[in-house]
Amino acid sequence: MEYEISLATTMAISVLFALSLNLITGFCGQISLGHAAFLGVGAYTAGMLAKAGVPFLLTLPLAMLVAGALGVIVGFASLRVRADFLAITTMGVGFLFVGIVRQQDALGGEMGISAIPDSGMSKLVFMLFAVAMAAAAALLSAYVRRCWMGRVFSAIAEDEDTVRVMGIDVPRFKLTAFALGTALAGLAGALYAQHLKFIAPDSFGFIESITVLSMVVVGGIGSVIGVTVSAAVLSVLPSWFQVIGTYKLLVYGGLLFLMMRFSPGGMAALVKRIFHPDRWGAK
Amino acid sequence: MSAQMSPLLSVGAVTVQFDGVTAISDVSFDVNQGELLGLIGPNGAGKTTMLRVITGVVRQTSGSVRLEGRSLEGLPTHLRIRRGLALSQQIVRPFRDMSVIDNVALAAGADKTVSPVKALLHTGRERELKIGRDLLSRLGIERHADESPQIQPMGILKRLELARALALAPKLLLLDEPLAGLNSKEARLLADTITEINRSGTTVVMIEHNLGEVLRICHRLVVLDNGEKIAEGEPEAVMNNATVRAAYLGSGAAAATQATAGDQHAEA
Amino acid sequence: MNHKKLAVAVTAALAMQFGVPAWAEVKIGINVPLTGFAAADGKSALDGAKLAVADANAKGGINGEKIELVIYDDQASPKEAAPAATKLIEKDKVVAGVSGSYSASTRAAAPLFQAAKVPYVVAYSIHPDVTLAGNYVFRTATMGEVQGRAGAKLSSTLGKKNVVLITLKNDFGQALAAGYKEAAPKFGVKIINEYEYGIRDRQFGALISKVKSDNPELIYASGYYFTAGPLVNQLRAAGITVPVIGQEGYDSEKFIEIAGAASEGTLVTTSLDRDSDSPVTQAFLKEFRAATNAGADMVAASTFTATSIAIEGLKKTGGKGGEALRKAIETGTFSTPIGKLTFNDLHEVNKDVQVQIVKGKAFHRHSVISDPVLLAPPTKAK
Amino acid sequence: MLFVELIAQGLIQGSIYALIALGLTLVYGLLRILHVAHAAFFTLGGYIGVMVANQTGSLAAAIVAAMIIAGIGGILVFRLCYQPILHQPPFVPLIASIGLYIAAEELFRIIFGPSGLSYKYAFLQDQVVLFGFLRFKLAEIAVMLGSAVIIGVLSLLQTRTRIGVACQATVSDPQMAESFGISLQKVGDINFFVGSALAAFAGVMVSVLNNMVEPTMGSVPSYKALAIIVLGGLGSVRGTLAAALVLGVVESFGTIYLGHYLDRNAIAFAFLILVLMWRPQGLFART
Repeated sequence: MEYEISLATTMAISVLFALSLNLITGFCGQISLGHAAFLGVGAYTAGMLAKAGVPFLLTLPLAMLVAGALGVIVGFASLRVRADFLAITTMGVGFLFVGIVRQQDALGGEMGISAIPDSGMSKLVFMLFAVAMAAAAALLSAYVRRCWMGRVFSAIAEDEDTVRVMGIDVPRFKLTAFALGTALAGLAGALYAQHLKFIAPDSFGFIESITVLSMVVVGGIGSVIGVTVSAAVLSVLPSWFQVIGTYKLLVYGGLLFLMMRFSPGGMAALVKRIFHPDRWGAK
Repeated sequence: MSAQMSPLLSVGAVTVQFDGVTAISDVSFDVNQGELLGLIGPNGAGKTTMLRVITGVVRQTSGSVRLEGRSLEGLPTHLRIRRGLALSQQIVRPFRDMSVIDNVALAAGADKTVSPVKALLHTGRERELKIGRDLLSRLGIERHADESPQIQPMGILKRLELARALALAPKLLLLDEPLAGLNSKEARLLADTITEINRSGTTVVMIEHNLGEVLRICHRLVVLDNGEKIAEGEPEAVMNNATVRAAYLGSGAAAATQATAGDQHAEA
Repeated sequence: MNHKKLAVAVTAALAMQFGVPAWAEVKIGINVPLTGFAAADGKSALDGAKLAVADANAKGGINGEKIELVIYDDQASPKEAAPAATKLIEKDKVVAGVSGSYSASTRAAAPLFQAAKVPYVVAYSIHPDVTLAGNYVFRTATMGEVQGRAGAKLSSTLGKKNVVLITLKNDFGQALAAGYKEAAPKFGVKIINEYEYGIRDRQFGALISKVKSDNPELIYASGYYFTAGPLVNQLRAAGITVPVIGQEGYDSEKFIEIAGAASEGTLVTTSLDRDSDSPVTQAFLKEFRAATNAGADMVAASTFTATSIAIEGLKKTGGKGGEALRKAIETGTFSTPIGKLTFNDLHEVNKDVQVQIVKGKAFHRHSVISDPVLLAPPTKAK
Repeated sequence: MLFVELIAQGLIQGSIYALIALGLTLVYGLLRILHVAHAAFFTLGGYIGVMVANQTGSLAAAIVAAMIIAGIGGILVFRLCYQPILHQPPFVPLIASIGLYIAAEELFRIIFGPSGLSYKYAFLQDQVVLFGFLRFKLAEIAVMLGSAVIIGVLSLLQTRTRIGVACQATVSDPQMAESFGISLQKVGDINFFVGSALAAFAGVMVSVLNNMVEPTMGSVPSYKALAIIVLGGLGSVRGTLAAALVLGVVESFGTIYLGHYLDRNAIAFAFLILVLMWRPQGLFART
């Protein structure tokens, strides 16, 4: 069972992480190519605290707090630049994070941190805990979608200038999206550190940021169910693909491309098209 | 209009320069409560820039803008809107991912979108939907309420744009070429609707090239040319003003052909 | 879930490759980076491991039972290594594990093997934490710090005092630099400057201009053949003629191919001595060339060694894993292509460091650094 | 003296960046997509270069072959991969492009092996000494001269020929092409051909400089070229050139004097972020 438990834990953490980006990119339309930095901030915060003797459950809110605070700072950058400029700026933030952590001996530098103290939970309980966190994030996402904040987010995603002339404080809403999304990424990072017990700068680099963005886009940007399913599947795909061994990344890249080429709305749109072929529009 | 009545909007000696080029030079005018004011002038006269100064998208180099006697200096766009302005944009920009009614309801929910926390804590929108439906029926497009804006013709979209602005319950409605892109019949109908909105208590400032309709419905005109105010007053008097005629006729041939071409385009 | 099917498929694929009957019983698991940036080393490592298994099977396997190698790609990433290790332990029920991968992935996998009490022999990952995971983890590589110290000694043997360090910015390079800096004062070697570069860098123009202005007597540059090849080539092209000392990361024919004529005279501290008179080493070099049509490098030799040690241990226990195998490896002495190996109480090896020099487009013996005190790996006490 | 050498090294690096980023700008200007897979043509160029050179012994033949094949590949990517999804929101082509790049990198590894290829003959490895102290490999001079010549010829074509003017106009305003009576498709073909051929030329030159091609050689250019075109103001050809050279020089000094605090990527992106916070439209944006 341990293998399945471990896979389920990985899935849950990926779902949580993907949903956190979905809040920023899917709901609020602010594309981020550096989201893994916040996973890293959460992981490092929780890892360092755990090593300092802080109990596991207490490391979680602190990881969220630190990641969320940094998220707001990056959010301020998002106020200054837009669209493709924002994409590249966030990418830069990701590289900067990795570059800075590499040089910090206090954070283990290039070597990373290993032997992170155990949470005290059994593997099964920890898995259930991670699943519960992911479920909570999914519920929160579904709620945000339904409340006024979600409506403002999707309007900002489409045309923020128009939202502004509707008297809405666009910067504050954007910052809120960044704060929420990055705090959740921090939570995912704390769970990640606890799950692998080892973290190093390269685990939070550009590739990880691209991976999580792919999960969101393949799931169907903005769709809570779509993103949940795609994050769960894509996170364990490499493990399943062991059978095709050396071809697995080729298949992964190919699938990503084909999905965008033939179903740009992601899996959510694909499913809708199959079951309601006559309805127009994806939303 | 009596001099004692304090103006709703007061533009005082506004100058705007971009990289040393003067777009607006020392322009002042007032908009009185209940008025329907036309802001006209040839292309490039600075009308849209003036509107942007009022909404805070563009910052003036000098001068002041006051709403109900309070300066709008330093306020970002959204706070100016919350003070009582509303803008209907020249190029219609509905949210295409929302239905027509959702577009209007979002604007009507201004008190719930005032802060992220408030927005997070509220889900219901019965009141906003009702306001939305009322506005749509007032503008005569309620039968399209649940459709997507993506499939609507320009005439409907112009009215949707107007409905969304009205949903903010503004004290002053700013219209940027509301009639552009409509054929003469549609333009006439929409101009009537604007008159009606004005009669029911909303002060309106309108930029418009369709002089026929402007002269028909506006109470007063302010004429800009090359960034300067060249005339102000009752429509008829303004149009008889020699400077105004020169401004329009100077580029007259071009303006006239352009207007015709525009009409043909709209009808095609 | 079709893990069963999957395992069967892997087994079948391997069986075909090695001509092993599908009812093989003794399973050894290996995690190697077959995709991603470390794929080249992963391929070498896997070739080495396969050769060790094929050798053993040709000699009758373990008590007549064939050995099966279960291979998982870990992309040199901890995130992929953890599920791979769990799967090897739990689904494939391997009796022993081998790491043919880098430090990051090995560090994620080691605690899992430790927790499951499956002996795990690590080939060439050099991070100190690996063996700290517990007493089921063994390492055949000379640790980075130790190799760094050997480098400092070599510098002084060459009579050079003023050295510039060019350090690869990853755990491998950092560990080497730390060892070098620690030992340098003992040998009167002065580090006049240190520069760092990233694993993706191939263009060193700016860095070399600066090195030139430092005017050092020797350059100690850490890296892998794919960074060291361009680096040495560009150093020489810039007219810098002082000796360059590299380490086992350079230890590949590819280094000579890439650096071309500029590679002549480059010294590397490594574990594989091509000119060794040990029959084990020579047999390995010959067999490896026959099997892969390429020359063996340090990664291949180390992974061959690690796999062989697991197999030797299993021979002693009659195919039993767990504590019996741990004890067998702990107490054994192993003749390997990289020398006679025994493990200390932290399960590190104590061995001489081989210095090879590029001469006539091939690695040849330059000298051997034999200094048990200087080259002592850490123990439990430390 | 060191100062001059660092500048020179920065310019060499910058010329390579410029060659790669130029194609990306042409594509961005026309289609408004971030074409990450562009770096695959850089790698492809390197591989074709090594193989043709090793077969024929002629570097010139290698360069021509690499540029033509990559150029045709570029057209195919435009027509088969991007054209059908142009009307989608920008992240769709972006993710498609990333997927394409991952798949391409893996294909190179599977076809040519993970450990890369080297030249059989030493091309342009001789040294040249200038002004007594500046010392270059012939290959480095070739990179700089080659970029200057190619870019010069391109800008001549762009201003002197009808189709060049059309392309240029189209980059600043995609609708303009029609008014020149040239289809967007044709301009797209040309931009992708030229852009991919330039990347392939850069690939050959880098493979000569390093005497090595490897499957992952495009991974750094894949994102750094994005940074450069953003720095240059997105879609501005001149801005891209200037940004590439500036970044080359910044990295050149940065790796020496900031290397202990930040790695090369982090230096480049720290510079990028600083610039964008100061000028959100990029260093050399026209407005």
